[in-house]
Amino acid sequence: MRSPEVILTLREVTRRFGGLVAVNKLSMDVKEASIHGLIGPNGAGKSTAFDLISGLTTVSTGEICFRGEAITHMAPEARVASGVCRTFQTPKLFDEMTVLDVVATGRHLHNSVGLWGSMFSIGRKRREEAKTVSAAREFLEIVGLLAKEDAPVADLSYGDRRLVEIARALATEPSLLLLDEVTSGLNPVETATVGDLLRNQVRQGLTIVLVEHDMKFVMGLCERITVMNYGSVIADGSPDQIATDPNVIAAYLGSPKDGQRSRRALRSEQLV
Amino acid sequence: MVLARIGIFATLLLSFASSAMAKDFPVGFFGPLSGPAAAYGSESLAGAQLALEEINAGYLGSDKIKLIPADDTASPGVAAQAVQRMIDIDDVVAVVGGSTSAGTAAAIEVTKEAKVPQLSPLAVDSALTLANNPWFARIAQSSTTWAERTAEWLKKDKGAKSVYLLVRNDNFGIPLADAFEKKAKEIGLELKGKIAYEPTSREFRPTLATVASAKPDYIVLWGYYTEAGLMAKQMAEMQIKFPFYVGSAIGIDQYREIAGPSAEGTYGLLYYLAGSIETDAGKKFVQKWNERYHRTPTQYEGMGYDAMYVLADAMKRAAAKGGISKQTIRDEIFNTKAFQGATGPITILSNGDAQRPLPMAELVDGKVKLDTLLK
Amino acid sequence: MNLSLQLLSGLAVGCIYSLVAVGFSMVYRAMGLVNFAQGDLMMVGAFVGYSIIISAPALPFWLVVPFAAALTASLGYVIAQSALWPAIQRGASQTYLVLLTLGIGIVLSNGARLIWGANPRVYPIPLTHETIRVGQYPVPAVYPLIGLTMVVLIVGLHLLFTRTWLGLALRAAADDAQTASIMGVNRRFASAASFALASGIGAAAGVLYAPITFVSADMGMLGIKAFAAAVLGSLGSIPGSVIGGLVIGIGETLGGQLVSSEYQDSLAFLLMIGILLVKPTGLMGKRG
Amino acid sequence: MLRTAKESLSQQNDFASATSQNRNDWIVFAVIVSILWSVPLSLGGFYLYLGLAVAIYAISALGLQTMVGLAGQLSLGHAAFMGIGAYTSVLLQKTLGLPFLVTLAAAGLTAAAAGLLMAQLIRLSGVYFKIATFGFGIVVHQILSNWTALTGGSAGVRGIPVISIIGFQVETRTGLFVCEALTLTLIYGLLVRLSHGKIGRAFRAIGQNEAAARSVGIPVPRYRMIVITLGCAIAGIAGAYLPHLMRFLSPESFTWYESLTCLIMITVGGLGSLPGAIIGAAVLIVAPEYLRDFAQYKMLAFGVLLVASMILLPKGIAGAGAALSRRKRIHAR
Repeated sequence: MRSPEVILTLREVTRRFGGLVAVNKLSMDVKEASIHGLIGPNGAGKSTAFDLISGLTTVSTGEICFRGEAITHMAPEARVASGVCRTFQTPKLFDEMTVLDVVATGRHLHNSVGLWGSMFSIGRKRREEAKTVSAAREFLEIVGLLAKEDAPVADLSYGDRRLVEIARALATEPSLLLLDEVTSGLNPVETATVGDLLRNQVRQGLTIVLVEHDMKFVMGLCERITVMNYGSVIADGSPDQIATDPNVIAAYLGSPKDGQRSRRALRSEQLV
Repeated sequence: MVLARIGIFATLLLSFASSAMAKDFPVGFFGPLSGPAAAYGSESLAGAQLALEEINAGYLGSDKIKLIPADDTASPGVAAQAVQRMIDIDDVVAVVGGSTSAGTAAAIEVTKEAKVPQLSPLAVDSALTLANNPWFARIAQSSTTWAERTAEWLKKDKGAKSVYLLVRNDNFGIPLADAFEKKAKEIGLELKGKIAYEPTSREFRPTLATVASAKPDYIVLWGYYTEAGLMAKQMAEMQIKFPFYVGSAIGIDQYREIAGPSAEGTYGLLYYLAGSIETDAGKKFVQKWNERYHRTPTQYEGMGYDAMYVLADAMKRAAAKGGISKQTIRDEIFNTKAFQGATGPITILSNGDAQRPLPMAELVDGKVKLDTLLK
Repeated sequence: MNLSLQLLSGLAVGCIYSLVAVGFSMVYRAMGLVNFAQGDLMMVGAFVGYSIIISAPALPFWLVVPFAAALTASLGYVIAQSALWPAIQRGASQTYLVLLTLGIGIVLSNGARLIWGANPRVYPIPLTHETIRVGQYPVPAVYPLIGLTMVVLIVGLHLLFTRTWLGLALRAAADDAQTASIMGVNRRFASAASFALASGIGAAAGVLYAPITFVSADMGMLGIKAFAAAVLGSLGSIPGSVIGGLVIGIGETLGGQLVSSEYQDSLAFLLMIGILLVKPTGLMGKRG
Repeated sequence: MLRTAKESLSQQNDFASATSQNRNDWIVFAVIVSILWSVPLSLGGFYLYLGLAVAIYAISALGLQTMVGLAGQLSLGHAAFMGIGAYTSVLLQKTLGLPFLVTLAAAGLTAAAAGLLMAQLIRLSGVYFKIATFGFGIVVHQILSNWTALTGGSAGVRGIPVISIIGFQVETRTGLFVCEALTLTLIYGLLVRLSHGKIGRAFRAIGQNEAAARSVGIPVPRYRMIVITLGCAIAGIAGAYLPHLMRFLSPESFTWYESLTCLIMITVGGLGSLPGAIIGAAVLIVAPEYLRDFAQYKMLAFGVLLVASMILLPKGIAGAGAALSRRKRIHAR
């Protein structure tokens, strides 16, 4: 039985590319207003899992439920409308826009002007546009980039690009946010800022799934963690359970015999 | 003495007056000078320029013609714009030009609107003169004439009973083929079949195989020289042998190069064949061209030369009758009767079409040899 | 007329399409761009071959092919280094790259028209008009040479890509930029080398095609059909390009009789679009 | 969220600066439109004729710019849609005697329908779609040349009817120019409006990164279809004027080379810039008139211009102008 506060459920979701099984019978439950980690070595299938949940790739078999409704075959834009939004492993922005414009694209579904309105309406278009811009500013303020709103995104540092992407995702007002390696390329200060930002958002009711390599970040932030290797789930549990799971340690650091040393390594990584 | 003085003075005055009245008449020339069809435009321009040198050396008395050439790249839009510019900015009194059918068709609408006479050296599309456009004439025969003369010649001179038609699918090939088909039916020349091919085609083996299986007496092509060359070449490679009629392609060097030895024995109808015109004007032109360029003139060079002269002749008559204007030039162009041109005597008919001899030729020993001069 | 003869000429033209299509595919894999100038490079190669024949009439024809290919490859190398690489490095969009190669194509074809003239050129060698007998059929003497060159080039490319360091490096640079940089391969060099190689192959195709027809500045339009061949067989796959080229070559020759010749060009593209709608990655394409 | 008064004040200023780009677009619009209206009409004669040609191709280039420059949907068969518009309009005028305003709308609608048909091919992935648009152009040209019963085939259509608008006969060049310039102004203005705000942002997002555009909820396939249809409809409207300029209509005005010319126009003018499309059309039509003695180098020059502008000025003439004015502004500060 699904507990009432579960917002996202994956049931034996599988994705094959030709002969290769990128995601194999992935099942997981994500609780509302929590941070859920999805970790695993390179090539484990985490980003593919994100593509499946966000709809950029089609599911071969299995089912994805969001708020109790199957979204398995829904178009990606429809999933955004129902409250699922994602970021990418390397930030995908719109390189010829300004920071404000990029975040404003996140308000697309919240602006009621259509093709004709965009050409022929005067007052409504202006009002809607003003709403879009002021909302975009609010989200820029949340990530602390309001001062750079007029800068072309092409001129931003890597860390700022990440933040703009997060602001753009938040601007869609999702109830589930999928963050793909949100800390890679960030310095420790920026990482800490992002951590605080996410905690703050969760406190306001947002659910987050994190694909992450920074163990310290994951262990410190997540309530629950799912570990994948070669497309399959090898462990699922609280950060403490994961840190001591022999399968996880083996997956990260080779054979199970080296368990003791690996565990220490995992712990020490936490301490870095 | 006094009288003599007055006489001298009067002569001086007159010559001064006439030189003051001598005018440069701007005349436009357009045709494809670049692109794949450049040969038509640039060769007829070269012919026109030689004629112009002679004309400006006193043919119009002290008057001169100033030629304004433009490139139409064989595109209708560019042709219309180029001609419009000649009329609006250069204020031309006449336009010589139109080498490709599409370019000419667009240009005649411009000259008609502006009431400027246009004389085309090469355009053959019969639709051009069917529109009853009083401002357009040409010295080339219409496609109907080309096709009908060919059909008659095949039937009467060559005793052909059946033909197979190959047609370039554009407004050069289609009107020729249609007129040919009609005439063939009329005179009882059997049409074994007709295949229209795309202008971009280079592989004709399947088509030729179909043609060969129909066993016609003659294969008649209405297309460009490149296709004619490839067809002759591919027929030879397939070891198919039928008498092959290639139209004006026969007079083009590149046709013979592409076809190679297989060009031998093909027939064609030319605009003009150097040496086929036995009149003084015909001989003088070939001789002059030889002196200047050390070769015989091509058919397009001959046509360009004559177009310029027909225009100059009309201007000369207009001047004699009281003045050169667009209207009088037009009238006199349409009054052209048996003008002794380098390409033969030329008469302009009331619809703007021309009457002129057409040389039917055969390739013998790599040389274009006159078969008959069709009057 | 008999079928086998038609099949032979379809095969010969198909080989030409294949070679140009292989060039398309190599460039697409190495640089991720659709090179609309590929057909024009073939045309330049054919003209270069013409100039070689004119200036060195004693040179045997089979030697003209590598010389013309080498010269055109150098031109391709310069184009890739000077015009294409800066755009690729900047991460320019596909649209931009297509427009860039279109522009290069215009420059090449109109430049060639100014250099070699607007009239078509015919190779002044006996081979142009010679035929030989294959069994009982007369075929142009250049056909065996086309087949041979095709086999040599494809085997050569296979060996290059599987046996030599350069080939492995080029493949690595195309497939996995990280591995390539570990191997010490300069991506810029690898891209330019692939482009040059593709230009050279295109030039060889042009020189071999010339005796069948003639050389003219608008010959590059043939490249568009070769592109359809590459797409048909799956863009980026060399065996796919070869098969696509042969399919289009034979299909055109045999299909010419079956379908209306007025719509020949349309049919080639409708066929391509149809196949793509059924199988979006081409005949040899893998899923996903 | 709490905001101090000072913050909200600065926000208002920021709002002004964010809309300043929009204001600049309208200033450029005003400048371009006033040049467009004043120069050909005051010079008259052949310049008016050039103005007619520029206006037609500027309209067409605006359509292409919206598709290619703004939304990144490359079309290699744009001239075909001008052809569809031209033939639709003229044939309806000639055979049914419909008034020009009706046939103009019909031209836009038919071209839009054909564009929508082509847009179905967006199922094909990026590169394949591009070559399919090329194929589409070839197919349309062949239909125009071969469907003799309807289009008159390669011989073309003669006797183009005079434009008549609610009883007024547009017989003079000036009259035709006023019609064209009105159409151009209207379309340019609507496209500037479209490019501002939500829809324009969505188009640009799709053009710059499709996956990211989907990730924020922009319905990418639908928007791609919309922009392709829109661009083609505009080409159809431009095409409807062409026969009235040339007084003759032939399939040869809608070949691959014409499509290529349209692409060169928007690239030289600046990919993605609406004024750039108009500037590009003007440059490509007017410049050859001043270089008539070098006619044989024309296409070579266009090719060189295309490559050079892509390498040296990736944002075209309009982009260079904008960059220059930005630099000036910065210096002024």
